[in-house]
Amino acid sequence: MEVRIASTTFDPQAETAAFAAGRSEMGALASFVGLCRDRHDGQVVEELFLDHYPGFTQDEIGRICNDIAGRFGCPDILVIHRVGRIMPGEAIVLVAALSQHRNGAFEAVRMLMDYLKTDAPLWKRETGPDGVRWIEPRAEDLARRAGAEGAIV
Amino acid sequence: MEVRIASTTFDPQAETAAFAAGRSEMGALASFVGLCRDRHDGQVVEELFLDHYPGFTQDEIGRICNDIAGRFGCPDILVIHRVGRIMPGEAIVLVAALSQHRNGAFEAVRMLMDYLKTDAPLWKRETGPDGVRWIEPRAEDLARRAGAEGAIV
Amino acid sequence: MVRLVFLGKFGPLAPAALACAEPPAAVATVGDLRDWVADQAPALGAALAATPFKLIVNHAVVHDLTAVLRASDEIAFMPPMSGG
Amino acid sequence: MVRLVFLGKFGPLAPAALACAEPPAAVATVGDLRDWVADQAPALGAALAATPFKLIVNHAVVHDLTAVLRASDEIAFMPPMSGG
Repeated sequence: MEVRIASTTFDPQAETAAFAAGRSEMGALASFVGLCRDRHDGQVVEELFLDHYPGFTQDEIGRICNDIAGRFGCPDILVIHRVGRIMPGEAIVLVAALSQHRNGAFEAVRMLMDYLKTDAPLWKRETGPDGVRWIEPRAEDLARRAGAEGAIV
Repeated sequence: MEVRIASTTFDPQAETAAFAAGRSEMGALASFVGLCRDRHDGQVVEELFLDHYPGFTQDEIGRICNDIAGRFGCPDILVIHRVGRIMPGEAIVLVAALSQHRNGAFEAVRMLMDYLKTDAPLWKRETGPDGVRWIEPRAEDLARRAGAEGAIV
Repeated sequence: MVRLVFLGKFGPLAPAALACAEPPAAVATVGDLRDWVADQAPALGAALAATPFKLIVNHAVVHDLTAVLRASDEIAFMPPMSGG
Repeated sequence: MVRLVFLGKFGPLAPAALACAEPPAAVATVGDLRDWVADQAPALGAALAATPFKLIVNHAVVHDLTAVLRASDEIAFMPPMSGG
């Protein structure tokens, strides 16, 4: 179980490969990478900035990770989340989970991403041609949280 | 959209990296790797063998891929499926999908894996200390198919 | 002559000679072919009797066993699948 | 003295001097602190009034605004979150 807050770029596929290496008792590896897009709602994105609360952010994500790992039978979960300045094309977040069968790994990754989008102590700011704006959770994301069975709120 | 039948080992993370490279209009990359375990239902697995129907197998997976890509708004999906002899620890299957938002990529990967487990023209044989046995879909996999909304059967 | 493909667990049970088969003229339909194949190799016949399987003619699933065979058709016998 | 942390959009609105603040003795509770902070910087006060936010005291969420402040507490002001 590892939660890492990264202030510089990382290689999600290399991290995933290292995470899964040598785990031949595991049959399923699910992963998700959130990438910085160059457009958002039709507007050009020049860069993102992600604010976090040092110490607290990592501890909170770790606490949720442990909870989800137990619920879905995923002994290993990796979360890497960028903070600071992020450019289009760069990875913002990686979530990877190993489990014996695919269902546990899928569910763990999906629920962690839902959590990270709406409830993790992170704050996203976009810079575009019209200046900066702080992003709040999309209505779709909040609806997913409200509708999720056993969701963490 | 690419479906590849691979008769030798492949590196799922390197393939995923190449698949996602330079797609900065996409915000979400979901992927799943099915790995050959060294145990199955408590029995040692010495090797797997996957049979396929040359031509037909690839065409069928491609047809389902296109269908799922359209339904979930995933313009790009990559499927690599091993056939032939596979050793524990090796990747059997990689499914990766890019989309603008995470929901489409998650759903596409998940539905493709459900399809591959139960309805793709592939046949899995395990070799262990007690000899060989052909694997048929798990009851859990068939139940997932039966319960899936809009599942492809 | 028809080409026959035996997939998954059917493969090891099918004699190699069945890959390119010359069934007698009385074998006119897909259903006839299935019965004729079962007679050629008892172990294969037993597996076909014990297993739900699909018949694929020229890469298309055939449900109608009265479909007429044509020379150079390719017919595949597919047991339950298990990929991923 | 208390340590104050302003996260997300609150950060740029908070004067640097608020990071280590010495509120007057009358500021006894978390609720008092919130009101006092709003008075120190009008733009921050307006944002706090317009935004649902959480108060975190020593890394634990506090819902009870009558909770008593102690010297060297760390209080964070967290607007709605958006990660991933």
